[in-house]
Amino acid sequence: MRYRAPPAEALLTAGLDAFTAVFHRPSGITHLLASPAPEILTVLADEPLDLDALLARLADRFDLADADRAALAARLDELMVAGLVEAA
Amino acid sequence: MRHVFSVRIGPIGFRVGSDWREPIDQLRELYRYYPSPNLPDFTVRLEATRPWRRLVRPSIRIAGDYTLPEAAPLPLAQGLLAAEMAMNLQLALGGRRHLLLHASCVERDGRALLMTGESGAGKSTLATLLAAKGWRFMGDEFALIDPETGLVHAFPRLISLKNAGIAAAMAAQPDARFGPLLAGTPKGDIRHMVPDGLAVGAMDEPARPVLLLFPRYGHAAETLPVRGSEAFVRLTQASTNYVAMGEAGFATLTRLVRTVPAQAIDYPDGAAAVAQVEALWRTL
Amino acid sequence: MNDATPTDGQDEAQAGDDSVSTRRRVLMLGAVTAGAVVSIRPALAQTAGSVMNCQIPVPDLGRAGRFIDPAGNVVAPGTKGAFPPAARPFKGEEVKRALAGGQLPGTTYDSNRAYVSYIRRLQRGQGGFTCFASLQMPRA
Amino acid sequence: MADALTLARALADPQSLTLDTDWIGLITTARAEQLLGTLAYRLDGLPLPEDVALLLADARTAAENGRRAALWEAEMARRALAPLGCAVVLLKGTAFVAGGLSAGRGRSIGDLDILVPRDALDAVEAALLAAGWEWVKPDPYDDAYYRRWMHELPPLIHRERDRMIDVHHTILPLTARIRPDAPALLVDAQPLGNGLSLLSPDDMAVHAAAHLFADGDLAGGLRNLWDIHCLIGEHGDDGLAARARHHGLAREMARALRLSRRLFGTPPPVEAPGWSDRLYLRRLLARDDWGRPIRPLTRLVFYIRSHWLRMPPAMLARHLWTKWRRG
Repeated sequence: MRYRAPPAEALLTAGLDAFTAVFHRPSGITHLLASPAPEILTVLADEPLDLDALLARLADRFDLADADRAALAARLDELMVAGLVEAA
Repeated sequence: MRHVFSVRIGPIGFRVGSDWREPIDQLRELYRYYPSPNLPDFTVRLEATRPWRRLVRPSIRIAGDYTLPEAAPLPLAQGLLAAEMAMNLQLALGGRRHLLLHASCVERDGRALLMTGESGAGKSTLATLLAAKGWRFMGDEFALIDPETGLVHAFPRLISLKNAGIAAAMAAQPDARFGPLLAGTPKGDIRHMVPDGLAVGAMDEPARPVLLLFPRYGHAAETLPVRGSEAFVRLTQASTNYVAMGEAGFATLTRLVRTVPAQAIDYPDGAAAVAQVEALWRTL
Repeated sequence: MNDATPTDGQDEAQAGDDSVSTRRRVLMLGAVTAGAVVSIRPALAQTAGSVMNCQIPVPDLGRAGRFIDPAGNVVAPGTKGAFPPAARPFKGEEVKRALAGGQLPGTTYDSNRAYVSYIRRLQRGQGGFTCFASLQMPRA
Repeated sequence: MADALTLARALADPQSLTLDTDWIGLITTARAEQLLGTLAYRLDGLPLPEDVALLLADARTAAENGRRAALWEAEMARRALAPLGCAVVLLKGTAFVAGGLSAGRGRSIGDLDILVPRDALDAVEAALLAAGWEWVKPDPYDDAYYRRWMHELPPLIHRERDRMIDVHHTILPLTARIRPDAPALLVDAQPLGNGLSLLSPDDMAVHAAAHLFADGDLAGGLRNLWDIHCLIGEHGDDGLAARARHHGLAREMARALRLSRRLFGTPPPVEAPGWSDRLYLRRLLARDDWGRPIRPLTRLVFYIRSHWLRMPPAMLARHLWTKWRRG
C-alpha cells in the first residue's frame, strides 16, 4: 500500500515551539503535530510512497535515531485516522 | 413581542423581546448609557414556557437565534439573569466576525491584557480590581479578536457578581450602579454591576493584545511562562467559535500566540495578583 | 473538548531539534508516547456551560417515559427492579453535587445510583450530553 | 401577523426588496428556517445597508465553512467504504454541494445522508464502526425499532469529528404506505468519479418532494421547498412527473410543483393551488419576524399527519398513547 498526503497548498502550518499547528483546508480541522508527523507529511507531499520507500526517503533527509518500520507504520496510522494521510 | 429593548455592546448589537415588562425595564435602566445598534446581530426572546405561565408562576424560557436544548427555565424574578445569559449564548454560538475567547480583558495605553481560565480562576475579579486601579475594563466574559487586524475589541457587558464578590465590589466601588440582587439563582446570589464610564465611553476603541495571562486563584504567588503550543491548545478550548471560524480562526489564533507572551500566574489574593500583573506589565 | 493535550514527554523528545541547524536533524520515529497528532475539537460544552444554566432530563426526551435500571440502562416502562423516569430534569448544579457523592433531589439511595449511572453513560448526540460534558470539565 | 412570506419573496425575487425592509425581522426568520446562508447568497452584490451587507457576508463565510465540513465528512465516509466496492450515493444537502448545484448555495447542512444497497447494509455498518463511527443510542429497543421500521440504520456519530451519518437503503420508512423503487434510484445514480454518486436530477427532486410531503411534519419545509425550486430551475421538469409516478410519489411531486410555483415562481405552469395547498402554505410559512413558531393548531395537524404517514393505525395509536402518558 502507498500513502498519500495532501499537497502543500492544502495545509496552513505554524511552528509553535516543539510542535507544528496545521490547518487542513479540505476538512477545516486543526491538528497539533509532534515530530516526526510534520516531516512525514512534507516527504509524502512530493509523491505517494509505500512504507519502505518512505523510510528510505526519511533516512536520506534526516539522521534516523531509530529506523523502526513498525514505529513509522504507527505514525502513519495516526495520520490516517486524522485524515491527513490516505491510502493511494 | 410585547416588550422590546435593543442595545449595542462593543461591536455586537442585540434585540431582546420579552413577554414581561420587568426584565426589559431593568435592561433599559442598566444599559442607559449604551448606544442602540443600527442592525442587531442577534435576537433574544424571553418567553413564557407555556401560555398561562406568563401570569401564573411566571417561568422564562430562554430562546433566540441560537438555543441550547438543555437550557433550564428561570423564574421571572431572575429575568435579568435570563437576558444576560441569552445574550452571551447568542454571541458564543453565533458570533463569526471575531474570534471569541472566553476571557476578561483590560487596557492601558492602547495595549490590552487578556486573562483566561475556568470560572473560579478569578479572571473577572482581576479585571474589576485592575479597573479600580485605572485600567480600562474591556469585558469579563468574551474578548473579541479581529481576524483582519489582530486587535481585541471590547465587549463590556454588565459585570455579573456572585455571592461574596457582591459585597466586595460594592465596598470597593460604592459609586458604581448595581442591578437588583438576584437571590438563589442556579449560580448562587447574583448582582449585576454597570461597568464604569471609561469602559462604556471607550468601548468602540480596540486595543493591541500584548500579554496573555492564565490566572489561578488560591495558590502561593508564582509566575511561570506558558509556551506557545500550550497557550494555543488552551485558547482553542477557551474559544466558543474557534472551529467554526475555520481558516480565519487558525490564522488569528496562531498570530496571537506567536506575538503575545503568555504567563500562568498563581495568586493567593487580589492584592498579590495586582502586584504580579503590574510587575509583569513593566517587563514588556 | 479534546482530551489529549500534548504531554511533556513529547516535548522532551523534541527538545533541541530546533537548535540544530548546521547538522542534519535527528528524527525519532518511535519516541512519541501520547501520539504525534492531536486534533482540535469544538469546545462548545465547556464554554456553553459557563454562559448557560443547563439541565439533564432522565431519560432524554427521545426516550421519555421509559425506566432506568440499576446499571443506568434505559429499559421498557414497568421493568422489574428498574426506576421510573425522574419527575423533572436535574439542574447542572444538582448533577455536579451528585457526581461528587451527593444525592439528586427527590431520589432514594437506589434510584439516585441508577440515575447517576445513566448520566455518566450519556453520549454525544443524546439529550443532556452537552450539559453533562460541561460539568466534567476540569476546574483550574 | 407577520409570517415567512417576506422571506419567501426575498428568496424568489431579491430585487423586490426595498431599503426600508424590516431587515432584522427578515434575517431572524431566515435564521430560524435555516435559510440565512441561502438568503445571503441570493442578496450578494445587491445594494444593501452596510450593516446588513456585513452580516450577510458573515453568513456566507459560515456557509462556506459548513460546505467544506460536509464535503469532508463525505470524503471520510468514502475512504471508509471504498474497500466494499458498493454504490454510495450522497443525498440532500451534501449531494447539492458535491454536485455544485444551485440548491447547495449557502445551504446549511447537518448530518451526512447516504444511500447504499440494502444487501450491503451490514457491511457498511461494520466498515463505519471500524472507522470510528459509534452508535448514538446504545439502546436495544430503539435499535430494534429502527431496524424493523425505518429506512435507515440507527444514527451513527463519529467519535473524533462529532458528525452524524444517516445510512439509508431507501428514501421512505418501510412503514410508509408508499414504496419508492430503491434499486432504480441506485441504477440511475450518477457517479462523481471519486467512488461517490448523486441521484439522477429527477430522482433528486422526487426525493426532496418525498422528504417534504411523505415523511415528517414539514419542520424546515420552506428550505426543502426551496431545494425543489432550485433543482427544477436547473434541470427542468422533463420526465419528472413520470419518474415520480414510477416511485409512487406523483401526488407529492405535483404538490411540490404547485407550492413552489406559488411561493417562488418556479417555471413550469401547473394547475392552481387547491384548498389543501392553502393549509400546507400556512404550515410552511408558520414563522414570525422574531423567529417564533406560530399557528400551533396547523402545526399540530401536520405533527399528527407525520405519524399517520409513518405508522400503521394500531402502531400509531400505541405510539400516541405512550407520548400522551409522558405528557
